Amino acid sequence: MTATISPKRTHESPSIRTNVRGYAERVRGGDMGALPAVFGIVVLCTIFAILRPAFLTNGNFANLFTQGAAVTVIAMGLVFVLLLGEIDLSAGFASGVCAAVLAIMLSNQGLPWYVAVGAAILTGVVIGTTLGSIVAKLGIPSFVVTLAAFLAFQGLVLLLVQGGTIIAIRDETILAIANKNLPPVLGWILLAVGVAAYAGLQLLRARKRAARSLTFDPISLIAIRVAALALLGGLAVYFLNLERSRNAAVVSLAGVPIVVPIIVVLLVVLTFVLRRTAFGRHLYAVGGNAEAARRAGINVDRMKISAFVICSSMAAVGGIMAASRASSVDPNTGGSNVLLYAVGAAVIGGTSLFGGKGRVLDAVLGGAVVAIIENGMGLMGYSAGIKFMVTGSVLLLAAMVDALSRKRAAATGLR
Amino acid sequence: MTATISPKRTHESPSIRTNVRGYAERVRGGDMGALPAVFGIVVLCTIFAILRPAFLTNGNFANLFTQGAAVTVIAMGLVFVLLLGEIDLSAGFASGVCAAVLAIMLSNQGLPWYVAVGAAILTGVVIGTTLGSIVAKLGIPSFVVTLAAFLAFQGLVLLLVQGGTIIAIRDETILAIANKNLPPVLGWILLAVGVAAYAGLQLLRARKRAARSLTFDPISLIAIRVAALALLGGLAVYFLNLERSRNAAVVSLAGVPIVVPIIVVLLVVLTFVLRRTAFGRHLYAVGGNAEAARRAGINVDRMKISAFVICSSMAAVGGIMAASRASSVDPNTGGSNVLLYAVGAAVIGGTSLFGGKGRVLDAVLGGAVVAIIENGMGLMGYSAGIKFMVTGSVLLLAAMVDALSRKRAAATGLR
Amino acid sequence: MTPVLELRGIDKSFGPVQVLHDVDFSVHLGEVTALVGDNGAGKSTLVKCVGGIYPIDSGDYLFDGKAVQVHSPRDAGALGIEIVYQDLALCDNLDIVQNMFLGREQKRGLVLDEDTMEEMAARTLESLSVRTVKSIRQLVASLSGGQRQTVAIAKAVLWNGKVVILDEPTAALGVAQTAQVLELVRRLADQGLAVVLISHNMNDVFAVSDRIATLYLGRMAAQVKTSDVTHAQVVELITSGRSGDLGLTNGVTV
Amino acid sequence: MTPVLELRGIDKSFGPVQVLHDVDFSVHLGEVTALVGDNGAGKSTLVKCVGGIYPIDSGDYLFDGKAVQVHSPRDAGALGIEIVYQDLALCDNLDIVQNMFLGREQKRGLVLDEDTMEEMAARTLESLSVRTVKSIRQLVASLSGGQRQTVAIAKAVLWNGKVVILDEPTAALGVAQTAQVLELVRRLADQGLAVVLISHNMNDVFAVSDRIATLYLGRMAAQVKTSDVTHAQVVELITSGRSGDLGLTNGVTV
Amino acid sequence: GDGATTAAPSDAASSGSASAPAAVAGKVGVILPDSKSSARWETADRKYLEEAFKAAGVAYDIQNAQGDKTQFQTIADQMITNGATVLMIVNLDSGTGKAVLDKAKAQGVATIDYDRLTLNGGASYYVSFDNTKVGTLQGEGLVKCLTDKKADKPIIAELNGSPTDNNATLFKNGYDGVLKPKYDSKEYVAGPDQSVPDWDNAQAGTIFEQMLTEQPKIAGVLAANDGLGNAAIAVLKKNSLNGKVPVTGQDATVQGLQNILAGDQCMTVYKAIKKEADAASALAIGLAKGEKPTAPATVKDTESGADVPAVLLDPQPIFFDSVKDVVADGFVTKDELCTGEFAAKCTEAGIQ
Ligand SMILES: Nc1ncnc2c1ncn2[C@@H]1O[C@H](COP(=O)(O)OP(=O)(O)OP(=O)(O)O)[C@@H](O)[C@H]1O
Ligand SMILES: Nc1ncnc2c1ncn2[C@@H]1O[C@H](COP(=O)(O)OP(=O)(O)OP(=O)(O)O)[C@@H](O)[C@H]1O
Ligand SMILES: [Mg+2]
Ligand SMILES: [Mg+2]
Repeated sequence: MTATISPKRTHESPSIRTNVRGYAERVRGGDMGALPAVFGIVVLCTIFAILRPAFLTNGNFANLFTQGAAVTVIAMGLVFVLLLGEIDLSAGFASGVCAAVLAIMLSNQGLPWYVAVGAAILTGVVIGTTLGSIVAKLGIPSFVVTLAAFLAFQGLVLLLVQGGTIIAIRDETILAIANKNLPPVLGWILLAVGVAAYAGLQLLRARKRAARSLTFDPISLIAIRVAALALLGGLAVYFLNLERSRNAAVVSLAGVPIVVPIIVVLLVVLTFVLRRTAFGRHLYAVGGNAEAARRAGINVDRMKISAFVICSSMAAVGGIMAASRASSVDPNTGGSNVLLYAVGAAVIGGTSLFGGKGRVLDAVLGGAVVAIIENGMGLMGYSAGIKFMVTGSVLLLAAMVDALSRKRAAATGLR
Repeated sequence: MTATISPKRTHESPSIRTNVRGYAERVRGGDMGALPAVFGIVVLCTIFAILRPAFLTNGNFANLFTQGAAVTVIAMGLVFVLLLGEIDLSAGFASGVCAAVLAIMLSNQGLPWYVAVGAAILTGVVIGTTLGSIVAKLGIPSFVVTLAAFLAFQGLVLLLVQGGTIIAIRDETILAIANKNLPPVLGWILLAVGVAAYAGLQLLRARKRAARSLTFDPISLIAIRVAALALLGGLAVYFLNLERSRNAAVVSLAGVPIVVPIIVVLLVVLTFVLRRTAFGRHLYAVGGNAEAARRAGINVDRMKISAFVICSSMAAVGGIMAASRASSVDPNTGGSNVLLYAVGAAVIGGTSLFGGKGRVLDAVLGGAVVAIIENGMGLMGYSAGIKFMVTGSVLLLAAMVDALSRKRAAATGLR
Repeated sequence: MTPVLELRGIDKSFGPVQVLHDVDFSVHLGEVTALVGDNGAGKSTLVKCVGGIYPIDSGDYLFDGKAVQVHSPRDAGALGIEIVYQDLALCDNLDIVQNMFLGREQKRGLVLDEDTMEEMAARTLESLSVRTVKSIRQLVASLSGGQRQTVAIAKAVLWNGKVVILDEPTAALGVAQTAQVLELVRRLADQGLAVVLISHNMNDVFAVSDRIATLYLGRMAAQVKTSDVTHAQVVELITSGRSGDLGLTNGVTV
Repeated sequence: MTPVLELRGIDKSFGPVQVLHDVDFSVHLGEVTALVGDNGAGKSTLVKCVGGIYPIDSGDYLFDGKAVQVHSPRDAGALGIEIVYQDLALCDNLDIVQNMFLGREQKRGLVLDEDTMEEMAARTLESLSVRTVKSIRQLVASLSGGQRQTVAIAKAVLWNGKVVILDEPTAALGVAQTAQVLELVRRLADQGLAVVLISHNMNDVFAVSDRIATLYLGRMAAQVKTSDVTHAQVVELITSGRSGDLGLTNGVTV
Repeated sequence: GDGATTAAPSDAASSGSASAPAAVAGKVGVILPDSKSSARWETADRKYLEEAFKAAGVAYDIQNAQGDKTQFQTIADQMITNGATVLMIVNLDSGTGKAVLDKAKAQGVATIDYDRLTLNGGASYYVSFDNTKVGTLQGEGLVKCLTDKKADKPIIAELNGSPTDNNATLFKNGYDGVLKPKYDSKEYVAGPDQSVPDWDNAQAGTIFEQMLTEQPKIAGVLAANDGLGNAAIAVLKKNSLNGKVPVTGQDATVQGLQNILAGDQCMTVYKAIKKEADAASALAIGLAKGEKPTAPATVKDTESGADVPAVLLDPQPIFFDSVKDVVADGFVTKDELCTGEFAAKCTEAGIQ
């Protein structure tokens, strides 16, 4: 309490011990950041691993990524809309529409893959602009607007793929996204580049703040973080680089699935946008208190439109991944539980439906929870009814870990 | 501005002209109450009537009620949960579970209808208690809890109807709910009783307030309201009492569908609960500012649980109606778009997803909008894709009427 | 005379930040106790601990001399403690009457007795010099700052609590309304209630209080009779935690 | 000298309730104009009309002698009008620095320049005597009432507006902080800015203001030089709308 | 429809059990498509397949994709992970089906298309009923019923299956092949024609009610399965038109058969699922034991042009008189069918 607000007078360079103690205190106080979600994931994995040893094989580990990719990407986009306290029920079918556009360009028009991908993402941008404008300018609740869009896009996909037929995708590049792996060497190279960049940025930042005599992270702490990243990343790359083909002579299945670097890049870019740009800052502000943001001169309407554009564009990326994985597009692409799972992933990760609170990483962690549940349940061999029931219960269990810790935070007065 | 807050000194008995002027001023100021929703309904009906004359037949008018009943009833229950700023994604499949319980009791166990109905509603109460307790006591966001329940109940319905078989319902009483009509005379009697009760209550209230020299509605205004109710009710009963059978000699189809008085009674009872009891007051308070409500000594947890209980019980009633209409229960009962339509109905009617704002009447009006759209679209004979797209657009149109008026209200500083 | 409300050795932390350190505080019937302190000293936190909004980390809570457990606002209400919080805590979506009776609605059978509530609310507001409210059925969201504060005060004094705590009740009030509220505070104490008044205005504090308790950086610097101290001494206590022999020495009350 | 900001004949209604009636108001550079009035007189509403929060129903809005259209807070900001609103308008989910720079973040290229912002924020807060804030990276939600108010003030004075309007800025502040803010108000005016101060505290008003404008039930009762009136006259204007030859006659300014 | 094809399953089965030395038998993975478009998957197919695998002592894993393509692929991944050596799929669409089959083949897993052919999928075997044939039988059934009723220029309403389900398209191709000529010759009049999203019976009710409102003179309903048929019957009942307007169906569900007994439904299409399941499980068991069973027929993959070894079974139309065939086949039991009021009807229909 006696500390002063001048940054100059706070500890010049907090020792690593202070940092660790501070972290431990924050955790005890209930501010756990990503810990509960990670803990939930560990619990889930342990349960499944005990029940079904196959869960722990490295083949299954690789499966997890491709299985969860589309929902995770859509959830990442939804975070932007949820941050404003809005919702996008149409994200699922928007991904279907974009996938259909992709498929038509590729298969029916025979255009090269980059044109098709461009067209799909452009479709996402157009969809987002339209939805965002209606929500912002007309003031219709986003639930209703996107419910209408949910219906309309469902119809649009049907029209695009012409009433129930299926458009097969044969473009090797697109198919590779969800079905192929990086060459093992490239996996290592990317990891090395990533870790080096992270370390460099952290050091640079510390040096700059030190020069201005602001508080900065000690070298030792940075070293620990970098080491942790390198270790975890290294383990992942190592296991993914193991041969997982049942018949390696016929086909070699080894390497990091291509979706992994895509998701990592999206995660880094979107996190950068949210935390290091004025745009991201304004998103949080509008979600926290739209009136205060408006009074601060922020163009609230434009923020809403942008959020919907990002959401629909990410839906387009998700749609491309789904199309690649299914190697086809049909009227149900993006339908079914895709939307609920995506919103669920964001919310389980800790994003609030009331706006102002959420991170892109949350969506990835939540997406991992959803993917693990789907993956694990797939190994259990329950009948349809039982499977639904167990899936629901496991989802609740995963969310409970997180919620209980947050409950504790609320009790100590933090939010 | 110079008026004082003492009720004694305000106009002893405002003339009817003052009242009408006050209303007109409120409307001009943007506080339109149910007007926009009603206007939206009129617009929709006009469009459909022009495009398809069959829309205006009294047979179709009667269809509207039975078609929209289940979604409307579920939406009425959802209002209670939405009022608290929570959501219940499981309401649709909860209605399915309750319908399955009903069907099992009736068809498999051969129990009388009242036992089956009791069991179905009890199931709803149990479901609501469970969901509400998890949300309130564990603090897991209701979106996640009810998403888990959405999955689990989907499985439960499957198990109850044993993996995809269909349970036929042959009980005459249950089948009558959605398929039979009141004898024409009874329609008139019920209307007369309703109007008389309304008039009596209004007069009694005015007399009581006059005795305490509080402001009260003048007799003339009450007379106008009673007359309006009698007129609208009379017209509805008159048209519903017209013969709509294609072959009146074989079977007479005339009278108010039985679902109508059921919905009216539910509307009156639930409106009474929300507006005239402390429980209802507390619901609004918790939705408006949960912390303020807690500080006022309101048991917020108990309010949450009660809201979920009401929601799930209403879902049970909706499930019974759906079962009656389909004369069977299958694994899809309560699935598909039921939930989204129900939430959409509540939100279109003006209920806020952020809590604190909403009326049961809103759900009925919103339910009417949804039913009219479905009904009208069914007459248009579009192909599936077009139909989805047009349905979405029409939904947006209906919501726009409402939203634009509310936008106007916001501009004048009211909310 | 045993104090009606007594806190002993209260500690309260928010995560790693300790806001209250070993605070003792007592309130007597028939007296106005002023609670003063700098911004961020911990006054509102202390009040919220009394009201059951925040759980206390350690320390004793005595009411009428008996140790009690206050876990929620309901518990505090049951003891007869009425609080006007600094952040008012009104429901914006309800009107004035609905807010004033929130949690304690008048009923006839199952049905709310709106007529009685309207009458009672109007009477109470009138006694607080509210003149510019158009209608007591106006939503609280549309009230001016001072009008909101008046509603919150009226809500608390409508009920005959044994202890009434007002956290900066006159901050947003006009000249006449402030005078009215101070008069009310005195009148409540004279009727035998215990009143706690938090204020940054020393004139008001000296005008109505019997005792002054001073918080300094989360510690109770001194709790003294108003007649025993001067204006200047209290200001010194507030800003530095010490004044002559009063106050803290190395963070410990002497 | 033409006033930097002038309003002529402003009317403002909320639905059926008219809150401002034909209000004239002018603000001059280098002066502190106090805006006083009873609770609910319409002070905050007038300020919000100036700030572009509410559209005005009719009347003229002149800035630097030229008629301008102010439809949103952006427009007001572009003219150089900085306002501390009575309800503060802070984002609870952001920290102190983030709130202070909201809408005007310092950037290096695309990236936020957090370091510069932290430094500037700390400097400004220090000048306002804030001593109890643990860290300027604390969320605004966890601040005390006075701390929140200080952040809002700091946010407004961080920018060199031409006109600074403060709606009851010292309501929640302690003794020392209040003095600091009043000093700041005077200093800003002396630097050539136009300052509008809304306050219910007559001592403060007389201590710093050059002119006093009095609203009474939504009408401008009088706008006079502070040196021409007495304390008692102003109180009379506030409570009854008239004092001697000053004020309203039958609702019309003479 | 008990033609030559009935011999096929026993053929395949025998070749499977011929060399039955229980060597290191593999594991069979079966992915069913959903549980909602038809009751058969969870109630019939799962049961019969389980019985067959248990009897043969082969390890198996049967799962249902719940109509979700993503899940469908996930389940396939998981089955391969779990060590399946034979994968039998009912594809949700050819695209995902092909993706799964390709992946399986790449891992050396043998594949069977069950009930639905995966175009260009290159599965080792195909076992099915002919879906277009089902549609044709429905169309012919409706014509028969209308002829029995001596309907004059009847207006026909078509209540199609889910617009997103390719099978619904095949059914429609089938019955339109029968009805279209009748429309063209002005013998019948084409009435409203709508699809029911998700095969949802509740929506089907509303859709049919609106069809009837728009065109009150509907004299025949081609409903794509028993569930949709029952939804239409419920609406007809409300208007006391049940029994007067013939309605078709598919799947021979208890409810559908009861509706036929009551005279409200004119026909359904029975697919002897046990035969289909037996044929497929025989192939699968053979493959699991490392044999290469032979199939009695081939089917041309229209996309790749390849001939896929196939076992094809014939669907069978069921009218009032032939309800007893379904019971005799053990597909439904007399107990479930002949409850209460139906006891008399059962007797009348000659069901023992
Ligand atoms: N939830 C919280 N989390 C962290 N710190 C908090 C929280 N609530 C309050 N604080 C801190 O506790 C201290 C005391 O706050 P409190 O509101 O009790 O002050 P106060 O004495 O009422 O001040 P004021 O006169 O400004 O109202 C402040 O420094 C504040 O920042
Ligand atoms: N949105 C609104 N709708 C209806 N009435 C409103 C609205 N906003 C303000 N009012 C009314 O307008 C009047 C003036 O309010 P305003 O907030 O301007 O008062 P003020 O002079 O700032 O008072 P205070 O000193 O209490 O802050 C009040 O009577 C208030 O009830
Ligand atoms: Mg305080
Ligand atoms: Mg004000």
